[in-house]
Amino acid sequence: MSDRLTSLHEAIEKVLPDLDGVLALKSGPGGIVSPYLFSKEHPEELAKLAIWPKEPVPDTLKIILRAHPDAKLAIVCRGCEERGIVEMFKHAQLGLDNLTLIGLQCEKDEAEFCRCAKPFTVHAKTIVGQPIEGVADPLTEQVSALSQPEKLAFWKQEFEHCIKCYGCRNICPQCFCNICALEDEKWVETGRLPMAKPSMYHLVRAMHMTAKCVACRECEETCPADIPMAVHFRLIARDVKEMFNYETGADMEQKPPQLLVLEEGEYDRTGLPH
Amino acid sequence: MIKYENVLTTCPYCGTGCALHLQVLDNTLVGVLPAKNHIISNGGLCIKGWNAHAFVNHPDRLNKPLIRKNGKLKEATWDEALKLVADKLGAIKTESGPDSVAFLSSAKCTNEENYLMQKFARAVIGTNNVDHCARL
Amino acid sequence: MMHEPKIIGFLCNWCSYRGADSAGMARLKYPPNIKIIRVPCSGRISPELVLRTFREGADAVMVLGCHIGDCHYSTGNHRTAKRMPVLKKLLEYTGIESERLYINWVSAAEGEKFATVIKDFTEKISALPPFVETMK
Amino acid sequence: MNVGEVSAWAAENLKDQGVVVARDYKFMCSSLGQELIQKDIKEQGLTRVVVAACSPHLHEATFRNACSRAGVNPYLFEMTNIREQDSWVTTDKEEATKKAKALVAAAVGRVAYQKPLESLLVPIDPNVLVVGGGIAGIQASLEIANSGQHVYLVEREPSIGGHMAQFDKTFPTLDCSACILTPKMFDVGNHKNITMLTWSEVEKVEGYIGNFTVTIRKRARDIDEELCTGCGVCWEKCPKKVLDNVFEAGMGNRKAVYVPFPQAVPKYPVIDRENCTYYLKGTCKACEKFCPTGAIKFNQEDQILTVKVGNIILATGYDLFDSHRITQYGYGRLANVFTSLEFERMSNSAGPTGGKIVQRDGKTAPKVVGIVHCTGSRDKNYHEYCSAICCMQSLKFAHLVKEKTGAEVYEFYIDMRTPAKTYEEFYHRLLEEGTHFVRGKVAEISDAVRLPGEEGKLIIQVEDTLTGNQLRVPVDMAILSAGLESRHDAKIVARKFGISCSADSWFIERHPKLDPVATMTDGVFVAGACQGPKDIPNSVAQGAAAAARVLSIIGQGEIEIEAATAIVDEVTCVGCKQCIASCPYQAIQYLEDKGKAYVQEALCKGCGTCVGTCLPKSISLKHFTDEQIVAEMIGAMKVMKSFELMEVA
Repeated sequence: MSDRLTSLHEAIEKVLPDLDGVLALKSGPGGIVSPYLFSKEHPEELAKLAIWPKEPVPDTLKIILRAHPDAKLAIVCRGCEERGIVEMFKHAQLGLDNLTLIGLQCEKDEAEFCRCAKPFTVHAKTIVGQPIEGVADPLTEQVSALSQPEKLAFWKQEFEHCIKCYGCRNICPQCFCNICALEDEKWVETGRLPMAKPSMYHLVRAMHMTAKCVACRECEETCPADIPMAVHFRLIARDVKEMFNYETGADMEQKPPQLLVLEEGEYDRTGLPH
Repeated sequence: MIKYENVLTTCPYCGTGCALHLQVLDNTLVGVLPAKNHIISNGGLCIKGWNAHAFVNHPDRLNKPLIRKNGKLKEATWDEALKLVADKLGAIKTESGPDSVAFLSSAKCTNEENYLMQKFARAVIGTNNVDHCARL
Repeated sequence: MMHEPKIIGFLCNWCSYRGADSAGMARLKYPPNIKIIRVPCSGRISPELVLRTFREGADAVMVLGCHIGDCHYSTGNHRTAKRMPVLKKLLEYTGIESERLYINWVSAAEGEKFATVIKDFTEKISALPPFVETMK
Repeated sequence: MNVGEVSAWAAENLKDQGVVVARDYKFMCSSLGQELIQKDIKEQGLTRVVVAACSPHLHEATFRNACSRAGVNPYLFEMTNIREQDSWVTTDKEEATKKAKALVAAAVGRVAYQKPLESLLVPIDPNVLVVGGGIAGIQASLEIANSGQHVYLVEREPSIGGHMAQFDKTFPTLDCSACILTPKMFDVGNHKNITMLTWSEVEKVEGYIGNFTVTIRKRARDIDEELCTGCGVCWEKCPKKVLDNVFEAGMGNRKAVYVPFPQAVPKYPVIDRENCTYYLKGTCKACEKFCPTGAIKFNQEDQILTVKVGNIILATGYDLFDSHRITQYGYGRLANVFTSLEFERMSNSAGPTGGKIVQRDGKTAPKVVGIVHCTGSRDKNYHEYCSAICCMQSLKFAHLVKEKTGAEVYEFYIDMRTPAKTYEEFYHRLLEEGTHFVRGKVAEISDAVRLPGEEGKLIIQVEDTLTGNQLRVPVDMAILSAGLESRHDAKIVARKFGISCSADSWFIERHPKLDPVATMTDGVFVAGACQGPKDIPNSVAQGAAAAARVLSIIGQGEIEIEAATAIVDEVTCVGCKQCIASCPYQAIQYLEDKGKAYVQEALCKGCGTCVGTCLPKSISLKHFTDEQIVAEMIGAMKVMKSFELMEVA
């Protein structure tokens, strides 16, 4: 058992008796990992505690909390998952009063797998593992360095592979709407494959990820066509940071910028005409 | 006690054999999660797999056979239904010969079910008209 | 390659639409390519509407509102100023010419500005290939 | 454009869109045209009407009413603009015709999705809030109070009166400012229908036309208003002298307990806690000791009042341009450079010099005086606009200087603007009085001597643009005719009341010509200089005009509010609260029990910003739904695409 897994085990054991459950990952048949709510009634199940591959636990948390809004839970979350929880909190999708965050710090190979700039938690009081620096995102750099026609060619090719499984939407911790614009004929040609040309599916989704994407890359991971859609989200997140000084998951009080009035100096950074 | 778990299973829709987790909250099926480190589907699913849970408890799902009588569908027992199918198939075979019947099976079925289907076609009805959805 | 571009303009009711009226009252001429859709406030325009307009085959979309500080709804256009630049960036990142989405502020008194803006913009878009062609 | 062709085309090509009849009629807005529409509605059983004509800003209401009279809900009418936005702006006739077809198709596409709407009627609370007790606010308050309605007049300073109370004479009649103002102030103070709240500020405004709830902070005066008789013993006995930067424009002193000027209304003083010895050192209380009625109450607390009103008039006035900003004019550096307000106080017989016009030393009368127009106005570096009052004010100064000191007076002006009744005559009077007029913008005022005769003088450097000569005019005193600018906190106030400011932070009126005192926010009106620079007569006129507008609303008893408001689909709303943050009017509430958003219809102004924000599109704006806008866009696109195909073929 790795050090991190041992520490996590201990951290969960410590809080488990006082809670209705701890949401973490469990190794199942064939070593296949999935989210699981460990309970004080069955502490022995912690023997099957797992940490990799990561799973969209904020989404699972939301499912549990919708049925049990007053449950006292803890969740084992990585940096991206913590950001996901914070953004869901900011969108009134869950409360944090009864929630304990156990921050699991990613290791370098994990961060590199996710091309993650922030593989660490910032809000969790209990920390497991050593926080490390973010890593570069070579793919995003590579795509953003392409010329305009090259970019278009790149994305046309990627989008051509899309089978509209809606997996990217389904797995996203920030896609919690009851109905979805992507299923509305007004915005996306629904029920038709191959994708229309042009199709706005991925662009509508990218716009909906503005100031919302927490860079967990679950969408890319679940995509059967391996479309690197997080590249879009990350480039936009960079702009939102530059223009409006907003980062998802950072400040619990800060509201998404596109909802609010312009602050001093913001207009000048939008590139709009004077 | 709140109970949340994921039950690993295989997608019922086609022959690919994607693995998926059925999300079970308090013994109720609430959703589907792909299985990340599964050798076949590698964390991906298609739109059918993603919605594989949706029909299970759907109010429109048929639980019992229906037989149309006087233009209206009415609930029937399995014995009644099977007898009706057997009678009709027998009648068609007698009237128009075994090759007037075709058998269409599915990649969604198990190997055993598919074996039984072709055996029934060949041995009982007497035709080689057997096909399945994966060729569509 | 020059062509007749198809342009849809979303104009706020209080400033830009009246600005377009002012251009008319002053009999200022501009190309007929733009078809104006009146909305209460530029803040009403969601990115989805712009994207749908492109999907429908528009070569360019204009969003015109009141000058910042002059919004009829006080700060509706602040949201435009924060939403639309992001959409422009997204177009750019996708390799779509971001100039196909044009945002500017035209007051009710600025008929001349309106006519100039439309003239220059139509000319600029004429020089681009038809949007739908580029997406094939 | 060939309108007949458009009409025939629509009848033929838009049949499948539901077009039953298409007509070409030249004067559709005339009563005959309207009757034509009504006849078609009745005879053909029409349920929707589209008119392609001029701008909807001109005649949408006309046609909506026509439809309504024929039994079709006004919101089932759509107007498309083929005149201002097509035939008048398109050179090629054929192109204009094509564009009209696209616009008609768009309107027809849209109208099919339009839904009937009913306007909401809300009762009007007859009470009125007037903010600002200057001459505009005073006039408005009196007009309303005299009609029998109740007014809450809120004033930030200890007394009402505003800038007008500071002036000496008023142009062009040279009436004593105080003499004509103080009776009105007295009337306000004693009016049974006016609740005067001085030393008070509006903290919060909630609600909408007819039903505003206003929170007002009444700052502690440290005076018991019930007991105080205004006898003045307290400020006589107060040992602490304070430089009066507000009323006396820094030219004179007041005490730590004070009324700003003798005729102040109300008569009660305030204790200036920042300067009062008791508050600074803990001892003194001279005022308390000598007060014959025991009205001094130290450590009083601010009161928070909540009042309900149906309409609001903002008359918050202006700030004077800060002349320090133009460093080359030397104000603050060169002793004998005065601002216009300083001059007003000096010239006022109740002012710090007892009405004597003297140099900064307090005794020397000037022999030559230069008056500099457009200080901070008509200048791209400061304010591009004309402050409207400076020319007349400067002429008045010249007259007063001449009258009181016999000094030579130079007026340095860019253009002489005297556009009101008897103003030009006043200018002529000044010309005859021998005032020197130099047309040119002053470049610099300095004390650097270059030529003989300049010693001890201020030298005004200017190009006389009529002769083209550079002049150096030595003067003893320079008066900067400072421009007016919007209040430093105008933007904050505007946001508080839900109205807009121009780039220069003047409040924006609903229409610059036809609706100069209303704002885009129903129930909020503006009067006086807060809307833009103006003189006393115009401020009074606006005060009265705003009062008339308010009274006409009160007279209606109830008022129709916008029907095209936003609405939440509770089934699909996920309660993410994004729309709530994006609403400029705080019109959206969060229903805690349901976890859903809810639009308070009466507060919603129908901008649709929330719709642009809502990701699942659970919120929609009536009359501007996504279906309607998309159908309109598709209508136009289809026609454009079909013409393109024809050209290719």
